[in-house]
Amino acid sequence: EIPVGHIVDFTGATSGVGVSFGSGIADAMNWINANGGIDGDTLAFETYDYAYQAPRAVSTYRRWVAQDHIVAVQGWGTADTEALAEFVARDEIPYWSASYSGALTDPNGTGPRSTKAAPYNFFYGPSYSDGCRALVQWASEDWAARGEDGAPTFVHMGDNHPYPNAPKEACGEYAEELGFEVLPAINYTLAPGDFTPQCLTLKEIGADYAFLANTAGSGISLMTACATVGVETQFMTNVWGFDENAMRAAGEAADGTVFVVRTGTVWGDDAPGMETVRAISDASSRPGEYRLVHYITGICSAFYMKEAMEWAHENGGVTGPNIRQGMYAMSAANDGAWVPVGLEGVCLPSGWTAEDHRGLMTARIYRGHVNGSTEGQEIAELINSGTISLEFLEEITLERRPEWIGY
Amino acid sequence: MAEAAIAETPAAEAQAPLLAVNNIEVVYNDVILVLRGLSLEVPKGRIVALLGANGAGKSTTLKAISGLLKTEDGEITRGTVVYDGQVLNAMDPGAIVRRGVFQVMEGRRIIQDMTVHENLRLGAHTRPHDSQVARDIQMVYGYFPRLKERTGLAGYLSGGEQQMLAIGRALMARPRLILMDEPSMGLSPLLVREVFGIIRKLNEDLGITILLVEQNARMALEVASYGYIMESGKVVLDGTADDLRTNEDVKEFYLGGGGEQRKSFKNIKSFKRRKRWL
Amino acid sequence: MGNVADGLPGAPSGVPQGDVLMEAVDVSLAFGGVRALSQVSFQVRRGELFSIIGPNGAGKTSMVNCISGRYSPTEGRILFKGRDITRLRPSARAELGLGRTFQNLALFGHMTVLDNIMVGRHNQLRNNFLTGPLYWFGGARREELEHRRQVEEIIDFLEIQHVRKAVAGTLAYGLRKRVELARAVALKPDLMLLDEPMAGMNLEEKEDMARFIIDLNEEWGMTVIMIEHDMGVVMDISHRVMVLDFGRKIAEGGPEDVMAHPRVRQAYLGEEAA
Amino acid sequence: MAGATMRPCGDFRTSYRADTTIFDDRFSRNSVIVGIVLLALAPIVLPEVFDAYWMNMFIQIGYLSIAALGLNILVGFTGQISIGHAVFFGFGAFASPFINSNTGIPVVLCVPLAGVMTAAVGLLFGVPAARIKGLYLAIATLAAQFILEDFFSRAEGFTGGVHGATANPMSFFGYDIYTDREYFYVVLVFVIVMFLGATNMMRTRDGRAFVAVRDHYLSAEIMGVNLTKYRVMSFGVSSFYAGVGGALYAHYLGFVSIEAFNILFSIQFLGMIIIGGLGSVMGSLMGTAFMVFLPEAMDALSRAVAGGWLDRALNLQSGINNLREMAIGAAIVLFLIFEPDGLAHRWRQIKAYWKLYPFSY
Amino acid sequence: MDAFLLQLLVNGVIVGMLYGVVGMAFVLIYKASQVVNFAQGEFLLIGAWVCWWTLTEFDIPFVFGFLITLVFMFVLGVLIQVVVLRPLIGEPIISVIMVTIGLSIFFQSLLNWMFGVFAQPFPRIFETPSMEIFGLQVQTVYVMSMFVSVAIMAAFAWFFKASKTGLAMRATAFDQQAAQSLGISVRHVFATAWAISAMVSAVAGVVVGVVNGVSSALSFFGIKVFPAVILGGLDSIIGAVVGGLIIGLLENLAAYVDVDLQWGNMQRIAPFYALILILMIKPYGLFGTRDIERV
Ligand SMILES: Nc1ncnc2c1ncn2[C@@H]1O[C@H](COP(=O)(O)OP(=O)(O)OP(=O)(O)O)[C@@H](O)[C@H]1O
Ligand SMILES: Nc1ncnc2c1ncn2[C@@H]1O[C@H](COP(=O)(O)OP(=O)(O)OP(=O)(O)O)[C@@H](O)[C@H]1O
Ligand SMILES: [Mg+2]
Ligand SMILES: [Mg+2]
Repeated sequence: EIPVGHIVDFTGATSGVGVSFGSGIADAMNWINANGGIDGDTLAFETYDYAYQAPRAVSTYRRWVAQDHIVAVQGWGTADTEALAEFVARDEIPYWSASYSGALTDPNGTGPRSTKAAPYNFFYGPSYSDGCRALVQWASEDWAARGEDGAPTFVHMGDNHPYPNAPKEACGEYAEELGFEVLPAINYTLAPGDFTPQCLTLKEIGADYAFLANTAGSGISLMTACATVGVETQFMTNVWGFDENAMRAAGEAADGTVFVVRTGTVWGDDAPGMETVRAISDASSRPGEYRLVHYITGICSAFYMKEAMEWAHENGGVTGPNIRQGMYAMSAANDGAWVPVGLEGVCLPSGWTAEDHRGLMTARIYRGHVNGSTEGQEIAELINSGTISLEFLEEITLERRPEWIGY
Repeated sequence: MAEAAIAETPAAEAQAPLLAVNNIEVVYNDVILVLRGLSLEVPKGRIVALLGANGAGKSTTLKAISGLLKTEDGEITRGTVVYDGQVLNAMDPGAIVRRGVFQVMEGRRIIQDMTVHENLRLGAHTRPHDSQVARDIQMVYGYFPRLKERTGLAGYLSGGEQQMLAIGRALMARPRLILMDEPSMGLSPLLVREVFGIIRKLNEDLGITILLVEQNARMALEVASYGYIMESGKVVLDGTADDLRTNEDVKEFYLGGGGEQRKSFKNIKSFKRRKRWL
Repeated sequence: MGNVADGLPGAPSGVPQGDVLMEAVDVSLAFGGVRALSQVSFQVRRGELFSIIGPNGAGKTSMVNCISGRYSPTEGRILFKGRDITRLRPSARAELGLGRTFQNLALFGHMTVLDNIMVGRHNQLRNNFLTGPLYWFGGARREELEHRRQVEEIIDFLEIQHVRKAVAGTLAYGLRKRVELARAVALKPDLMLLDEPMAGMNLEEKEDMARFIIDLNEEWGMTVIMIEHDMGVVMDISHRVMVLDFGRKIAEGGPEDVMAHPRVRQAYLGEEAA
Repeated sequence: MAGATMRPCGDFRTSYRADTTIFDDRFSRNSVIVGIVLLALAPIVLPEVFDAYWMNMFIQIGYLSIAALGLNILVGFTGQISIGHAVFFGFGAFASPFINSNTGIPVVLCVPLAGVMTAAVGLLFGVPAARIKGLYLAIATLAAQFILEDFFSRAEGFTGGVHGATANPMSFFGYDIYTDREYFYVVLVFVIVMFLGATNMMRTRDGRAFVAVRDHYLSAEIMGVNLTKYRVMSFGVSSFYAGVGGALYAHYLGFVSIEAFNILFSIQFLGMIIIGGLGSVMGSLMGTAFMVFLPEAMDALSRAVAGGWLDRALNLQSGINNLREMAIGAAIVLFLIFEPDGLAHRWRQIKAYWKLYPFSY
Repeated sequence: MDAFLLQLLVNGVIVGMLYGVVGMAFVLIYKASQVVNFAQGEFLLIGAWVCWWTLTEFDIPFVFGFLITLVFMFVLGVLIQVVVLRPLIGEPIISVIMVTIGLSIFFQSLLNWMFGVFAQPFPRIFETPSMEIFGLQVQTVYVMSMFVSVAIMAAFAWFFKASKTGLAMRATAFDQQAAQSLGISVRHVFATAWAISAMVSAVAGVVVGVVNGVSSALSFFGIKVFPAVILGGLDSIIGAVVGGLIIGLLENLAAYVDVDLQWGNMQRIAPFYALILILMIKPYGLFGTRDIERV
């Protein structure tokens, strides 16, 4: 048995996306156990719902370390991941999170804009900063394609909290570099509310592109309000800011929103690896369900851990330091980036080194389409009927600039 | 001693008393025993006085009857309270008020942030029809003309006015039995007399039965026909008002001046006298 | 204070002739339209036992409130020990030597009797939130014990030893009144204001209370202003009496003289005097 | 002098000194001392049982209870409800690492210093208490919650803004305290000192003044208690405790993020003291323990049923987690229905019962 | 005045009215029991979910679904009284306040469990989802809610001034024991207060749900009304409405300032600065009755 910790938010403030991501990981680990485990050893994991309360995550982590002697953790939010960063470094326990804060990408803390060293933190996907940079890059191409004159305007929107703020400066700088006029940020709360003032503001300042940095819940409110007010800004959201469910909830107001997808596929796409993904979903307690983009991402996160563990198993045993070494070794063995076996075409090739934890510099840009009323229907029906659809626009791979590490 | 009293009660003998408290024990907070086997009776149409030192348990007795004990974590652990043939022990205060028993609580307890008029209307809360209420309010103003002039919040009334309001509020419920807890407290001599006059008048005009708890024994025994004296949770002496008035102990401890002349407060010495009934 | 003659019942005793301790000068107080006090002036001399009587709502409590600082008069001044205290905070007046009890009980209901009385010593105590927590080291304990001794004297004097550890809120009315008096005495005030100290008491308790008040006045040397409705007590123990009616002073003088005053008889006592 | 009230066993003390001790009798004092000693020995004697997980629980209870005690001084003793305690806790949590990293003052000293800094902020936000009372004041403290939260997100130099602040571990003469067991002792010492301090304060002048203000502020004023001063001061004292608790939290977690100190956390603090017992020093500790253990217990319970028939019957993957949260809410409600005066009250009743045993009245 | 500001102000009035409605529900409970209800936000949420469920499940016209919701909320209010509040009669207010916190946790997770954590779109209930007022496109439900608010406000004003139950509520709030001595059933009073409050909150919940979709996040509204009710005075119905309007306007004005001055985040915290300022000048809010302090 290999003891693993699994921290999720199923009931807390971020459960809207947390359920999907957490289930993906849990289902994947169950599937791994049912299909040979880690070279015969099963993953003994406990899924702990910490309801987005960091101290609870910390105390559970300590319980795991003390009682269960875990060797790895699949985690979740920004505050708890950062709170645990130092612990996992000390305890030498690799920690995959769903917090893609740029600050976690510098294992040695040596980057010019780095704030700390995070040697045991990993995540699958582009960092928040890189995701936003990719969107900005797309926007500048879009602007050029539109053929309009002058500099496009860009505005960052989000709550004044660590998570939405994480990419704010980094992304703003890149936008300026690409010739955007960056307008002062607009604040809207993580909890949904009446965002008419923000929409009126958007209209007033005439922003061309707006990056929504909150989670989907407040994004839905914002889009609805802006649709009523008649805002024409192109919305772009980060990975947690938009998904099929948000399209369903916001209805036509969400039409046209552009967002980042971390995986090669979305549900319903075909790729060699989708077979495994479907098998994982079918083996779960809710087979046949439409799975959001986050679910698939969760599977990728679990599988990178799996293969790193397998490497460790063959190279001295499944211990924290060995698993971490596994992440590097697997990357190195595959020209710097690899895709877990069975997930070809699903997970984008990612690689980590002891100097750089930016596993993925690629973001796939999608646009959501909603044409018609979404009420009273399940996502699967809506997709089938074509009421909502995801349009792949472009895959953007950013250059791996050294000064961007940890920022 | 209380049993003996029943035989002596004049008039209405044959008839069961309107209120009978039988040997009750009351405990606060599950631990503090306050009434230790108290019995008393109030015949219909009479005024009965309940006298006793501070902390003897007079207010507790009234609350036990009106059901308000429960609101203070108190409980009747033994004995019964029987009113008009019904046992009141387990009833809630609202039901008891509806049956015609109304307590005028110690300290007046008017609703200070309401007007006099609103307070009076509140008194009629348990009555089904509003049509009578306006008339009754006028009746109360008849008894207490000065209340009519007060238009502001009741909280700004003077003590005496508040007491009048409390009694007036009781009248609004059209009770058959009023439990009055120290109505004369804090009133000027003129008003004390006025209030006792009203108590007597209520009893005579409206036939309301009254159980009167008082410290002003002199006045209380003047209006009452029968009296009980209690001490540490028990009745220690009872009898007709006239009997009590002439009892030496009562004179000494409650009425002042065992002998012919009232003695001055100035000359009291600090020695403790012993009551004969203890 | 040996100049108080042990007079006959009801006879005017020798009025102490000390200096003026407290003086109210043309005090008026209005609440919106209600004039609670109109131009009331009087003086209280050191060592006096001064009573205020009057019908309900006459403004007696309001007067005491003006003196103790609960209300500030709309007009007029209050002088205490020759100093104008009209605008002073109540707590500052307490420090100057003013203590009082309340008409409606105002004890600290959840504290023990002992703690209630210790609060009365607030101004005499010196330890604070910095030294208090250090209890054993900063001298706080010594101070507490010293004052505890003094408080015990008061407890003995008012005969409330048996309830000293009881929670004040659960005591019977009469005892609470006594505890309240003890608390005010603990301030060691020069001027003690008593608002109906005997309301709700039976004769026996009134006698006790009267004795306490006399002792306070004679033995502890406190000047007392007392509001009381029991004419017997007022007549017997006060040196001078002031009568208020509708916020105006209608009479002032020795108890006998005041009782004989026709307006007092009419407004306050009714036809037949008590 | 054996009183007739509630003390049938008599009162045999012969000096005032013996009568002013913290504990009613030698037995309760000794049992508390023994309890503390046992607690201190537990991780040494039984390291398998009292492992890092338990140490973590105790540490949490420790730093939270110090802050809860502060809130109890404000709410329970002075009678001013605050719905913004978490931000003061948070302020302390930022202040201590801030002082430490900017001045190099050792962490142990930074903790009380952070308390002092927080007290200053508390005094500032206590100023409205000079005029505002009761629930109005309570909701004015809600303003403190939001204003300070906003301040946290702006004051990047102080809080590290988005990135949060890292806190150095506590160290003594160059020896870093990393393990939970070591930190447990640090917290234990702080808890003992802070709780003794509060107990002492409550039985001396200013403590009595606080309670007097709560019970009857009008007469407190007449007794010479300066209302304004004490109302505002209790905010200061309360914040001091919050700040110390927060500082201990910071150096334990090693990282402080501005997200943590939200209104939910503030409400949890209120829950702790209400469940423990308002106006009771020990109640603050009991209530905190309850609130820390409750989710853990519910969690253990849900782990026990997870995968079992109950879980399957409800057939919802996340159902069990929601059930756990529901159980927490229900536990609070039920607790208050059956024990509205708090744990400390129940404790006193049990003691009183045994004192009176075998006579129940 | 520029159009931007004007539109913001119009929006302020509209949203402010909604705050006012929830505020009134809040004040009602306070007036009856001096309890600050932390579960008010959950009432909103329950109302929104129940209405959403009846509409999507049975496909009935909005009016019926809405009525069913109101009935359900009434029953819920009574139930809360019977199960939770009755045993607490006579206990310290703060215990009851804490109980409402427990209730809020309980309901929040119950609803999460029953309805999931994803936001659900509300069925379209108006033919024209928005209309133009002073150049601002406004959701039709908002306009509807304005009329409802005014009606509720008038009803409340009458209720407390003239009705027997209203009077009994005020008495209960002032002195529970005295109220009981008058024969007022405290249980009855509480049940009424909670039932009405739950119903009124549900109205707001449905409105917000229609605009934003239903999700657990709606309950945050419960905290947002705090400044509104305090500003108006905790025990004043009119105050709740005025307070709501002020907060609504203030938020939108702050948004204007945010754009111009870039102080950032003023929209969220400006109400709280205003709150403290106003309380320092008027410690009982704009319309709250001050405590009677006689000794
Ligand atoms: N709620 C309570 N909890 C505990 N003890 C109480 C409570 N109410 C009264 N007591 C106790 O019960 C005893 C009797 O009180 P009660 O109020 O009935 O006396 P009383 O005869 O009315 O006195 P008074 O003349 O002072 O009003 C007192 O010793 C008092 O301390
Ligand atoms: N805070 C206040 N606000 C408004 N009116 C007040 C206030 N305090 C007192 N009053 C009014 O002032 C008048 C005098 O009241 P006060 O309490 O001084 O009378 P009192 O002489 O003490 O009467 P009692 O003998 O009944 O205690 C009364 O009419 C009362 O209603
Ligand atoms: Mg009594
Ligand atoms: Mg008076």
